[in-house]
Amino acid sequence: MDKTLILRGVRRCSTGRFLAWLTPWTLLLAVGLFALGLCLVRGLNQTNMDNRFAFGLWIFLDLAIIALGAGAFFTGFLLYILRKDDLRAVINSAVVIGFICYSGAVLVLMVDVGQPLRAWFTFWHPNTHSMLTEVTFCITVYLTVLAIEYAPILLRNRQLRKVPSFLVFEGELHKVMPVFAAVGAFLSFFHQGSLGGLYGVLQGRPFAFREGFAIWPTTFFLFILSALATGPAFVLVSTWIVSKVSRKQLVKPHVFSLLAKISGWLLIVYVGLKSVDTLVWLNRTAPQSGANPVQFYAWQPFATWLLFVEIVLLGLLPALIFLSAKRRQSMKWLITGSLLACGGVVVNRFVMTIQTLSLPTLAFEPFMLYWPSWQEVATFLAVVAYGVILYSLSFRYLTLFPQERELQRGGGAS
Amino acid sequence: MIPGVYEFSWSAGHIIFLGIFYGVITLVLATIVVASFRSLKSGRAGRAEAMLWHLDFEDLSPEARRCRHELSGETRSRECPNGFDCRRCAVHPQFLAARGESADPMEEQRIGGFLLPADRSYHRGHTWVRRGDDGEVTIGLDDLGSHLIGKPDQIDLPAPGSRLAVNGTAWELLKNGSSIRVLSPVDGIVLRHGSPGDDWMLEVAPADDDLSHLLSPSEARSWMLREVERLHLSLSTGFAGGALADGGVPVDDLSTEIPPGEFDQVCGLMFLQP
Amino acid sequence: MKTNVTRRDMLTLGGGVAVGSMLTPAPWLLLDDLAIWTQNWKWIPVPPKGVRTSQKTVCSLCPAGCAVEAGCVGGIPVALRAAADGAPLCSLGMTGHHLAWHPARLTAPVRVAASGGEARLTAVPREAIVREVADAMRSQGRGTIAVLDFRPGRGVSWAWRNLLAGFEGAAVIPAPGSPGSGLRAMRGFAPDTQGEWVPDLDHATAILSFGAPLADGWGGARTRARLMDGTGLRLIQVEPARSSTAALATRWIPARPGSEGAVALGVASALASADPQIASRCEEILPLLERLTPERAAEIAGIPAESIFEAAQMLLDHPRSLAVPGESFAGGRFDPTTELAILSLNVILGRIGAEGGIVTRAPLADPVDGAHLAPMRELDETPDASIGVLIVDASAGEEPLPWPSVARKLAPRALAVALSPFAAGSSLHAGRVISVPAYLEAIHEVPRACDVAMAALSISRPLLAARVGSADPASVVREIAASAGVELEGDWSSTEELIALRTAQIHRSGVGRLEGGEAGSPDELRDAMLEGARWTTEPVYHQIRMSISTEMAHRLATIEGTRREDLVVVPRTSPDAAWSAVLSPLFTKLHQESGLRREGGVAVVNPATAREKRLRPGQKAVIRTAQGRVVARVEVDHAVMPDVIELTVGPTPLALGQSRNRVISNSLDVCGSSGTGWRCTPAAIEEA
Amino acid sequence: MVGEERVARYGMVIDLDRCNGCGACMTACAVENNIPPAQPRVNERTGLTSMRVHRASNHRGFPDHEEVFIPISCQHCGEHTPCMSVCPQNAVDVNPLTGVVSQIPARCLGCRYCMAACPVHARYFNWFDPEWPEGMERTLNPDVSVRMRGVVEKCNFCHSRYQAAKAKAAAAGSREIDPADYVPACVEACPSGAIVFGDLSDPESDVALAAKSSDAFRLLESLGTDPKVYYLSEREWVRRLGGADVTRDSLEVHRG
Repeated sequence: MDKTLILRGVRRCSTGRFLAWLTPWTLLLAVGLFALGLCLVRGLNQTNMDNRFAFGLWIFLDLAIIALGAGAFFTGFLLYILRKDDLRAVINSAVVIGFICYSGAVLVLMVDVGQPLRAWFTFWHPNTHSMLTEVTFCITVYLTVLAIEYAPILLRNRQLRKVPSFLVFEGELHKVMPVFAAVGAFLSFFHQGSLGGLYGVLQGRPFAFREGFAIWPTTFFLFILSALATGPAFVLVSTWIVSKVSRKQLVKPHVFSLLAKISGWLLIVYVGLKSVDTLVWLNRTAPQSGANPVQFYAWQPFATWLLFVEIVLLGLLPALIFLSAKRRQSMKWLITGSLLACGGVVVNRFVMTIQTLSLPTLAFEPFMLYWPSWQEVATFLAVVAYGVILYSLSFRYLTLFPQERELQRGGGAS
Repeated sequence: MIPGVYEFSWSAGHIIFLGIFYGVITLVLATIVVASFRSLKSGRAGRAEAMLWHLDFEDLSPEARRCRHELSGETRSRECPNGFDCRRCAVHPQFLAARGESADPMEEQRIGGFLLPADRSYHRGHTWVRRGDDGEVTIGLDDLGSHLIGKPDQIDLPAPGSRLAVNGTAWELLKNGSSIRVLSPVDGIVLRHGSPGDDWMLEVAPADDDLSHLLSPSEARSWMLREVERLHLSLSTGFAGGALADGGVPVDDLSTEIPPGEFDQVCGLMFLQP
Repeated sequence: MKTNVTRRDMLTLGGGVAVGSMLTPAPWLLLDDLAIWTQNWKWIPVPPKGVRTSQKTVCSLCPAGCAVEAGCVGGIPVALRAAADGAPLCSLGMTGHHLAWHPARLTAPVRVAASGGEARLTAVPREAIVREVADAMRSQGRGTIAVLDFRPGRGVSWAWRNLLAGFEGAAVIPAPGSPGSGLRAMRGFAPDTQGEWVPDLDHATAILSFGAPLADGWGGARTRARLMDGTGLRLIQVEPARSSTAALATRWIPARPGSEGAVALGVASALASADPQIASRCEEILPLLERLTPERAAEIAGIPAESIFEAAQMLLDHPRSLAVPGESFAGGRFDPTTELAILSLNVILGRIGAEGGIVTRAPLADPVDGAHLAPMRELDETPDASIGVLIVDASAGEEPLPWPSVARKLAPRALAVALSPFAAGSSLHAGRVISVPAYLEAIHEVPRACDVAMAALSISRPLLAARVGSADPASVVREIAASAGVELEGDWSSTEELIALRTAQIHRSGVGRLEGGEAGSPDELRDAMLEGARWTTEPVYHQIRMSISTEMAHRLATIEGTRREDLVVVPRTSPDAAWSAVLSPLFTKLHQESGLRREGGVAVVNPATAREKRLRPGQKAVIRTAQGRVVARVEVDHAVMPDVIELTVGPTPLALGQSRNRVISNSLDVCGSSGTGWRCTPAAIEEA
Repeated sequence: MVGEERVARYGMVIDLDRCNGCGACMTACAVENNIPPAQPRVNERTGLTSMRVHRASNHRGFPDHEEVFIPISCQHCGEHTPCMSVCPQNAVDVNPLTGVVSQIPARCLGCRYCMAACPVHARYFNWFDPEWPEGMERTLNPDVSVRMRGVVEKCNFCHSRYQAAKAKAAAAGSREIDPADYVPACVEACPSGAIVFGDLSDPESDVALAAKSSDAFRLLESLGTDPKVYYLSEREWVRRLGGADVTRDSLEVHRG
């Protein structure tokens, strides 16, 4: 019945099956929204965060999904600024994913603060020395940019394009899109960094504190790099998942290997710098602040293995996979590599947020762990569900993969 | 944020940082404003139709976008950059020049079972244009088009006096639940609707006499061959192959034969609507 | 000139105004003020407004009776501070003004029905309860009559004794184990002495203290101060745990709980062998002391013998030295034999009546001279199942008490009535509670506890109007008397009048002096005391020769048989919880919101013990004693002696102001057995 | 206008050898600053204790086991104060005249970044609505407003008392406040007089002298945040507790 909404020439499952697919996610969303409501109405005592674990699951996952969402701006950057036209095949999908990641993150942040009503104070009494101010500023603006980038994709829908005013607006937006891509890239570079700075500047936390260049600690630059490196990997992996779920070929294979190649080079640079930074920190920064770096890894369950996993297993390994032209030809390797790379950035964000807080600073304080409450988990799952639903709708009714129909005709011909 | 309010005061940091931030915001807003302003303007200028075609043309598959001179074998593969409006094309005149005088066949021909009368020129959206005696032209669906649609469930023609633009909407059809826009082959003003007896749909007073963007009957031949092939390929079922390949007279309502699941797509393909 | 105003003009004006106002601070100030608005939601409590006044009174929450200066707003105290030149108030004193609003506060007499370990309260008219008590007293059918007095020495205490005077076997029982409840065992040496036997700590230069919490105020503020600045006072602390007193002591002897008697005799034997003169004072027990050598004692106590010799040496070296048994918070006093053993050290050293030794303290004047009074009797001297009518007077505060030790004394079908401001502590055990005013709601007397040589009396003046539904304890005594047809002596009808009579008596007697005040007439004396002045006496010294009787020797001999229990449970609580059944809700800061103090019902054991008994921190464990069983959360701490369970007693959530459930039972109930106190009880523990 | 008034550096010296962990400072702090009592679900990790007494030990077995009580409030860091620089909306304020670090609750949005930044965990978040048993709100301190749910709070050296002292001085027509008039609640309440409070920049003051003692140390001094709260102890192992090189002794894992 919704056939007239679907672009001609693409195959989509029946409305019934589509609804069946949406139902569980909608339920999840409902439960999550309930939990979210609890946190807003009854307050953050609904979570398991505490004075020591001032940040918990939410901040960790926010940082993670924002890093993964970097695929959006980076692909845009490569396409519009560096003119890598092959990436046109994934840019729409990347933008939608970016939009989902950022809007989700912002949503969770709104619940995470104790007084959401006062969120706007940051724009009113900004403390320009705070990394969080940079983050707030950039993320809000970049979310607008993403929304604008999302608009044309939406307006190109088969029915919407029939509305003349939409049509012309879309056309005009399309013309100025490079401006937004540029702005978006600028903002994203900036706030990915600020998110890193968030922890790097914590002088009171020897485990997180890093020296820096100018006003920014090294984590500022490492976060940018790791985000850039994993962004394409995540685009790759998400595209692959979509094509598996929808049982369709969506982009030409060489796009995949291009993404992997980009990711690989950035990853190897990142791993290199990260290792240098870690060594400097272990041998200079931490001792200078009177800390004994060995103690950072003295506590189970977070021991040195975590460091190894973060840098070697989930950093170096995928880089090597991506950099070998032979492996890049095999989808299996591409996916393994991408998953490892994405895992790497997630673990990195975990270490910066959770491990930092779990380590004691005072000699007589205990090491602490924390487990999120069901409200925290549900709230986050709501965001996931929201993402899946929004993406499914976009995929069904909008053109996320321009090459899809072409490839399909090719399939039809053979 | 306002200096003096609750002893707030600016520092260099504020100026730089807030400068950048609010600069970016202004840029974003400005761009949106510009975009909407320009869209308003072009909306007033009624460029919507043109843009729609522009969009659609972009979304067409490459095979659908071949240049007419590739079809006629005058050049190796070339994709049309002008949205099938040869009047805007730089190279089209050269091809015509190179072609020299070749008289159009005077008798009608049958390609893949579809008639191509020689007294008219053809549009790639399966419409034709026939010059009348006193300047006005008549427009109608070509044989493939009308076979494909058969008897439409509904048809709405533009009121007399309304303006047509090349590649804009000529009229719209409804058939088997899928709506089809028939692209107009000419610029002009609608004079009259054809009565059921006629083979034409609209009588139009053309804006100018230049119909060079349309296919001459001789070009139409190779084009129609390609179209039949595309139609053929687009159908997963074997029947069309059988009926059409041998040039036998096709069933006059193909739509009844095409599997309903594919009809909409076939129409999109033939009438150049993604 | 045309003057008609077009719409356009209006719009221009509006726009102009809008733009113009942007150039004034007004809109920006308003924006900022939104912040303040969000800070003032209606459900956020607003501090009181009103006239500020400052009032003087005295803290009646514990016998220290600190002078208090109360800052009030609109007549309601909002801040309690020590009066000028007084020592700072303790946590209990600082938060005393919260108690009147404590969730456990009773505003009407109630009947308590225990169901499933929880108490159900139903309001009943006071007259009904009074009549019930009076009838029971008259009929005598159920058994003897007793009053359990948590704050002996008040005018009301006198009124109780006067009320019971006419009844056969009736007696007033001072609540056992309240800190500073006196050196009861001294009566064995001189049964017919007037007044109480007390340690003259202020003048002692060396103290051998058996678990006396000197650093927490036992023995008066002065002893504490001397300990703090660590000069001039030598202290050897015999205590199983490294308490704050032990930490300040010159030497801490970590003797196993229950072995204090042995340690005392060990010291005695060291003294006897060191000094023939001393030996001559203890012929009766010489054979015992020869068997119970310092080495033997040290072995029983699990300590090096040197520390026993050191203690003996200290007592010998200092002419003004003494040995004191001190009650522990929640743990109460030692069993009579141990107390005897400890006090006999002073006897054989000849420190009785000497400066810095054990002296007698003149009793406070009664409101009415020569009235007929029922005797005072110790709880463990009361025969089991004998009490038919029990009145629990917790009107001025109460200490933790294992209710079974009281219940044991009750006859079947006994009637128990409590006077208390709160539905907490022992009043929940009594079947009926008469609600009385809380601290600062009524006048209270604060007689000095028996751990200081100087008798003293202060008066706590009310700052708040008493809640409706709470009755003055003295008038309750009157009502009972009237209803029971008993003639009370003296002309009084309220606590206030009792106090007036008493201060008059004190003034007439002429002994003692007024700290921080002058008093020419009885009324001046009373008024001065209402303003926070304290009446106090000086100790009188006259050396008394005493010796250990044969009967005592027999009792002491039992100590030799002290055997080492393989696991004992020792109750612990905070100094604050030791004085009041309820605490200000703000005590959650100490007990719940920080790791500073443990809440009630926690079993703390040494890691070695935990390993041996296979207990993990945080898990629940069952503790079994002769008294019964209790489930407690296990914590592991090096500070606890091996083979000892430190069982924390209160505060319960109820005492902390969370009236989620009125749990009656209390971990203290598993402690103790007949006649020996509940300081240390053999126990078994296993994971629940 | 800083020039006109004398610039003070208020600080504390806490003698750990005198502290016996009675907790009077915590109670006094709660009473003075209208800090609400805990609700049933509150625990050690979600409590509100602007002044908090920690227990530490020498980790020896009985009877050599020794405990020390360490009262920790905001340390009022003087050098690049960690919490101030991170607050996104200037809700943390360092008074240039007193050096006191204070939280502006009305401006705090409760992002808790400052709590992550604080090395001694002296900042607390209002996880619950402030509630007192019925009627008890009439005993609140009229000089301090109650903080709402969802904002961060901390020790500000009893700012209301500072204001009162200033007012008193002003009434007497002087700019200088009499040290006797400005004493935080915890200092006033300590029964063993373990806490000395005063102006560190006045070399004659008791606090300045005590801070110079050889037994004096500060918590996490090596982080370079120049805390204005000093601690005293004659015991070497206690002084070592101030160091940032966390020893593996305190190795219990507390699960949330």
